[in-house]
Amino acid sequence: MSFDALFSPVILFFVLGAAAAFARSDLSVPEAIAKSMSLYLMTAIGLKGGVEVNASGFTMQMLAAALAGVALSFLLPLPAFIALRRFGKLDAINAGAVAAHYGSVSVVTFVTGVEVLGARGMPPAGYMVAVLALMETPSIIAGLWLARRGGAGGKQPAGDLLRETLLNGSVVLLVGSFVIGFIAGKQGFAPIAPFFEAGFRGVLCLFLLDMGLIAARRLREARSLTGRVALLALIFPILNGAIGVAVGSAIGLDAGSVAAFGILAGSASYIAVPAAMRLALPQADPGLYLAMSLAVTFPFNVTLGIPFFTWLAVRVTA
Amino acid sequence: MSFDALFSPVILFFVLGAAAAFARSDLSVPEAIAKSMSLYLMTAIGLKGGVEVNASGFTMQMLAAALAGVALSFLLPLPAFIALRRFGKLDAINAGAVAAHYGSVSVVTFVTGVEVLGARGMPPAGYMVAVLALMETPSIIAGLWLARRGGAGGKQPAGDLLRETLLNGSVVLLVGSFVIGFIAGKQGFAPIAPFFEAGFRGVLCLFLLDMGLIAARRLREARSLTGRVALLALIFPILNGAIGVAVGSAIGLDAGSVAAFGILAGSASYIAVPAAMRLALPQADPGLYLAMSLAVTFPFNVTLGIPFFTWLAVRVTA
Amino acid sequence: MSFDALFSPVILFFVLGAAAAFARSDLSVPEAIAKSMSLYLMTAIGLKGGVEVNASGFTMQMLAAALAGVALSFLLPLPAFIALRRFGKLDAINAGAVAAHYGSVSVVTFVTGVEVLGARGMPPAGYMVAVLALMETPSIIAGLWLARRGGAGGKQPAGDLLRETLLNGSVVLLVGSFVIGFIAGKQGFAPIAPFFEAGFRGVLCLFLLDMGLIAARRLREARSLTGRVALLALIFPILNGAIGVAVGSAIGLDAGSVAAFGILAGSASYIAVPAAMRLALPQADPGLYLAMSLAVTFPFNVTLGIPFFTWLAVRVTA
Amino acid sequence: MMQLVSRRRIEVLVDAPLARRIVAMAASVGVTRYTLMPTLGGAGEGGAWTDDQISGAQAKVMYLAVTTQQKAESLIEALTPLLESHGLILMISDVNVVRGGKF
Amino acid sequence: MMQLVSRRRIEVLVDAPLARRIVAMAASVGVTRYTLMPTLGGAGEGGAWTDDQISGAQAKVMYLAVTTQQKAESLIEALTPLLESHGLILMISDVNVVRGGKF
Amino acid sequence: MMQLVSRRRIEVLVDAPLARRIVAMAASVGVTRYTLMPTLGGAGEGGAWTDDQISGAQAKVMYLAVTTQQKAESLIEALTPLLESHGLILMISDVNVVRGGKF
Ligand SMILES: Nc1ncnc2c1ncn2[C@@H]1O[C@H](COP(=O)(O)O)[C@@H](O)[C@H]1O
Ligand SMILES: Nc1ncnc2c1ncn2[C@@H]1O[C@H](COP(=O)(O)O)[C@@H](O)[C@H]1O
Ligand SMILES: Nc1ncnc2c1ncn2[C@@H]1O[C@H](COP(=O)(O)O)[C@@H](O)[C@H]1O
Ligand code: NA
Ligand code: NA
Ligand code: NA
Repeated sequence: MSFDALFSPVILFFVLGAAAAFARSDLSVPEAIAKSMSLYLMTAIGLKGGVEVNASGFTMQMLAAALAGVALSFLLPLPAFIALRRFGKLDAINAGAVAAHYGSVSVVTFVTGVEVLGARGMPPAGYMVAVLALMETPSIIAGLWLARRGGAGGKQPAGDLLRETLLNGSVVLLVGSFVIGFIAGKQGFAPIAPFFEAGFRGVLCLFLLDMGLIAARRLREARSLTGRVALLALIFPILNGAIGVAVGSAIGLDAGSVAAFGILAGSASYIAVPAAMRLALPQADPGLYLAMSLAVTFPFNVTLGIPFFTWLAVRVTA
Repeated sequence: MSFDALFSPVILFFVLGAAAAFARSDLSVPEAIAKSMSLYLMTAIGLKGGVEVNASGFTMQMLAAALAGVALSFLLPLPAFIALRRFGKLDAINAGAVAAHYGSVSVVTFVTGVEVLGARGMPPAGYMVAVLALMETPSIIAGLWLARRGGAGGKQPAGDLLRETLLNGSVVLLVGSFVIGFIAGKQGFAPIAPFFEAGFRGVLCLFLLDMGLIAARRLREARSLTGRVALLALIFPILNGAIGVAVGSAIGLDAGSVAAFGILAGSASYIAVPAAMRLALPQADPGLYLAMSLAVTFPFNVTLGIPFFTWLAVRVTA
Repeated sequence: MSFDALFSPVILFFVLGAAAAFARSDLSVPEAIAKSMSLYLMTAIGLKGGVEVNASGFTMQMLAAALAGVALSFLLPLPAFIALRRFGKLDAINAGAVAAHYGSVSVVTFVTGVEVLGARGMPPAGYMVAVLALMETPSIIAGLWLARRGGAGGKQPAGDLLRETLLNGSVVLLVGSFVIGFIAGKQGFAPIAPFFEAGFRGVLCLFLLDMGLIAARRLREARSLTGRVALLALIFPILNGAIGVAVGSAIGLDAGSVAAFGILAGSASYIAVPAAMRLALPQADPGLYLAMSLAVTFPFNVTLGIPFFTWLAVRVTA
Repeated sequence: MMQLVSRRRIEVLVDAPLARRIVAMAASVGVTRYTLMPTLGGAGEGGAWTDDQISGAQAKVMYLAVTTQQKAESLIEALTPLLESHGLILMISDVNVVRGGKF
Repeated sequence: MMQLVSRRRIEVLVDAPLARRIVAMAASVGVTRYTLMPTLGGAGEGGAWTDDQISGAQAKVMYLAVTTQQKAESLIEALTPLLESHGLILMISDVNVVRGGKF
Repeated sequence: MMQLVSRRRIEVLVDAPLARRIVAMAASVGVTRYTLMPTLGGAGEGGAWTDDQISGAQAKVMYLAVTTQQKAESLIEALTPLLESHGLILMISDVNVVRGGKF
């Protein structure tokens, strides 16, 4: 397993942010900028994926990856829910809310993974961006279904919720940029490429600096994070990521895409799902699910998870 | 008439934004970033214009274009005012406020037009940026005069207002950057060129994404937008743009500059004029003039207007 | 003495901002962006310094420069304090607070100086960034000691204050980026270089535009700025800068680094020290120290100070 | 001097994603006029929060409406069941306004 | 405990470009101390608005001043003619302060 | 309708770097729940300020806490010595809340 990636500036900025927050520095990135960097990264990755799919054309493998991604997003919440109830001792509402996060994906974990894989000479296929977008929302439905079986009073009409979930800003931007990239193709993308390519890694550095600050501050202030759920927040990415790698190699993807599949399955959402849960399950504790997803799973994935899934993918596809 | 430009990423992002807002997605660009992108675009276009005029030197044609621009900005509000009063059934205050918007110009419409013209191999002359800056404010004076003839109580001393209008942030930045570009010349501009050139089109994409969101949301919430004034908001750009093309070709400009002249004349302000109207005619309804300018005329110009004025300019100068 | 630098776009944008604010234009840069540009500049300069030191290796001269910088930051507040008490007629608390600003440094003055020196073909050594970081905080301790001898009731425990000062966001970011640049080296920096290098000068332009606006507005509204302290705010940079040049040449630095040393010694803090003073000496008047540092010394240094220190450095090292 | 009339000022601190729902609920009991104000952070039973997060799921906004005593009562009644489940903070105070008809 | 004195708290919701004018008008009747607070959006007679616009022409800010009953009356009187034409929302309430001389 | 109970609303305008200290001081007298709100600018004895500065050293935030009369008195007493030295502005008013136990 190669941990060279840990010393790339991108990851070091994450470590710097976390260290600053633990030391109680007042360093902070304005919220408007953090949100904008997030919009920029999603647009850039969406465009890039679309341009690549335009170049490669549609294939059966693409379809297989898409279906597998949707299936994983739907199914991964179930074992997570059971573990959260039994081992984590959470009530059905909180267990359902948390489970939804682990079925879904983290855009920035994926982006960081793509950087690391690219640097190792095994970039994932362009259509993995579409898989990313497809995996964002199915788990929300699964998580809500699990929570409601457990008695959560859903006063919100289902249609409304579906709309709000599918039209979450991050999903719309990712899908929209993918489509624009696909329409524009390599030639149409060329004039805007300098902005979306040259700046990409630098923005990722500053964004991960902020994520480090946010993750560490959240960890410090997390009241509801018991030892048991913190442990689950470390186990989920490992198991889900391994499942993702297995599924990816089963459908015959290349090593880079298999690793990306593992990263997607192992990551936990911190944008689309929290927003949906706040709306659909307001009784669930945001302090809990954000602490698990942002303050434990995200740092684990960005530092150790990505090299682990990559190593696994290389072994499995060798 | 060529509508290829409609499929360039820049315009597609505008469409994406509008679609997201109509579908009630919660996608949004932080206000601070939107304003900063606007500052960036104005600085970049100002610098570029200044550098080009430094290279080309002053010409009589430049003077002719400047004078024609000022004259148009002064005169275009008059027919608009009459139409708004008679056909639009607005009172004098609102008619004057709206008319001022249509005499003035939209920086982003111009910038988008320059992109489209450049891609078609007919970039407008550098001094058109100066014409843009010159056309921003005269119409404010014309609009106020029209409104006050109709009885608007102007308690604001005229000197104050003139200062506030001429020193509107966007006017100052555009003129200032133009002058800096002119002083710096090609050589002085070189070190800062990467930032202002490489990023330009990408920023324009994200900015138009936001404009799409804003325009569509405003259209959805516009209460004061009657069918009649909405129709005028489509007719004004067509007629004013055609007048602009005619005047531009009458003073002997090249095809690109004639098209740019049409785009300027056909566009409506949404920064300098609304701010001035809020100060000078607080009784006028901002919901009305912003809906007309931002939610009807701007989308029309960015999608259909620019290709139309370009086609007209090519025919007229052929 | 060469004032060519005054006509570089970077400085012209500063002048534009100041002129706009004096003319009472409503031009403004959103605060979130201004803060982010400041973060960007600090990260970029930190990385660059670290990469250069990685390439050059550690030297005795580096150590000498570091020690000299710390010593200057500790000692420069003393004569400033005496002048502020005797000639400036300030009480001990305000004199101590102001003195701390002049012992410390201004990151943007340094960055602007590096640009000017680079354009003249005499770039300072990479380790000067480390000297910059080291000079930020010692003067705070000196200033507080001076103020408290004069009777300021320091209820704040000293440990707390030391932590808050050393962990000021700007210090952490500068040092952290320097370390990351050092770890990454030229090769690791390459992938993120486009973002941090290509955009640098352009961002500096927009940042200085904002600094011009802020400096001029602060000057206009400064109530506590008497003629006497305003004069001191012009004398301090000249004298401290000259001392810096003398010390730099005494320890045998190259001309560019000597000039940078002068710029550091002559500059006054407007980020780390004001924040520390607000915490440690809340009774001191922020209107006074920010007016002196931001509204008088900063504009002086950026326009006249940098060419003066450069001229001095060239003569002294010739 | 113009007539000052007495009204009720209702403030509700609500998570940003849920604000739309409070606005709709208030409208359903006739309180259609309101202003939203930003917040930076705070602490309560549920621990501390700040607005520096990417997800925005825990950012809060302050809903402010000035209305008549009667409509205020309807609004409070409508909101009460949500206080616990949605984690709302509700404050009511007295305020005077000119042009009472508008409120 | 220090003496609490009673003052009037005046809040005016005003379009951002017009805020300068309210500040000047308040100063002209002796109310020179104030604080401006940001807003995010809202709805009233004139429809809904949000602050996400480029032009800023329709963004609103909240002007807040604490002052004596007497100065408050002068300020209300001075503002009343503008309420309609400038679309202002004016709220007055009671507040206690320490160090009454400052207000 | 649920029972409205009477509480005190305390607002403190404080320089951003000092806000942490006010929060800690309030917690030390038992006022642990609060909300921070942003401000844009203002003017007082010490002249005018706006939040457009790089350093942030002069930006201000509004600390808001709703609490019982008794804790409010402790808080005011604790804050009074800082009013002058830290340049605080303190406002106290009456407010009604539901679920009084939470405040
Ligand atoms: N007594 C209070 N005064 C001011 N703000 C409060 C108070 N109680 C709660 N809040 C705010 O409401 C949020 C949610 O409260 P809670 O549901 O108690 O966690 C807190 O994080 C605070 O921002
Ligand atoms: N009763 C109210 N309560 C709170 N805010 C209000 C109220 N009425 C009006 N506003 C605010 O004032 C703005 C202008 O009001 P109007 O002039 O009625 O359109 C609205 O968009 C709201 O933001
Ligand atoms: N009477 C007041 N009403 C509203 N805000 C005030 C008042 N007095 C002071 N302030 C605010 O508190 C800040 C500091 O006040 P001062 O210590 O008087 O300079 C001012 O800049 C205002 O933002
Ligand atoms: Na997952
Ligand atoms: Na026009
Ligand atoms: Na110094």
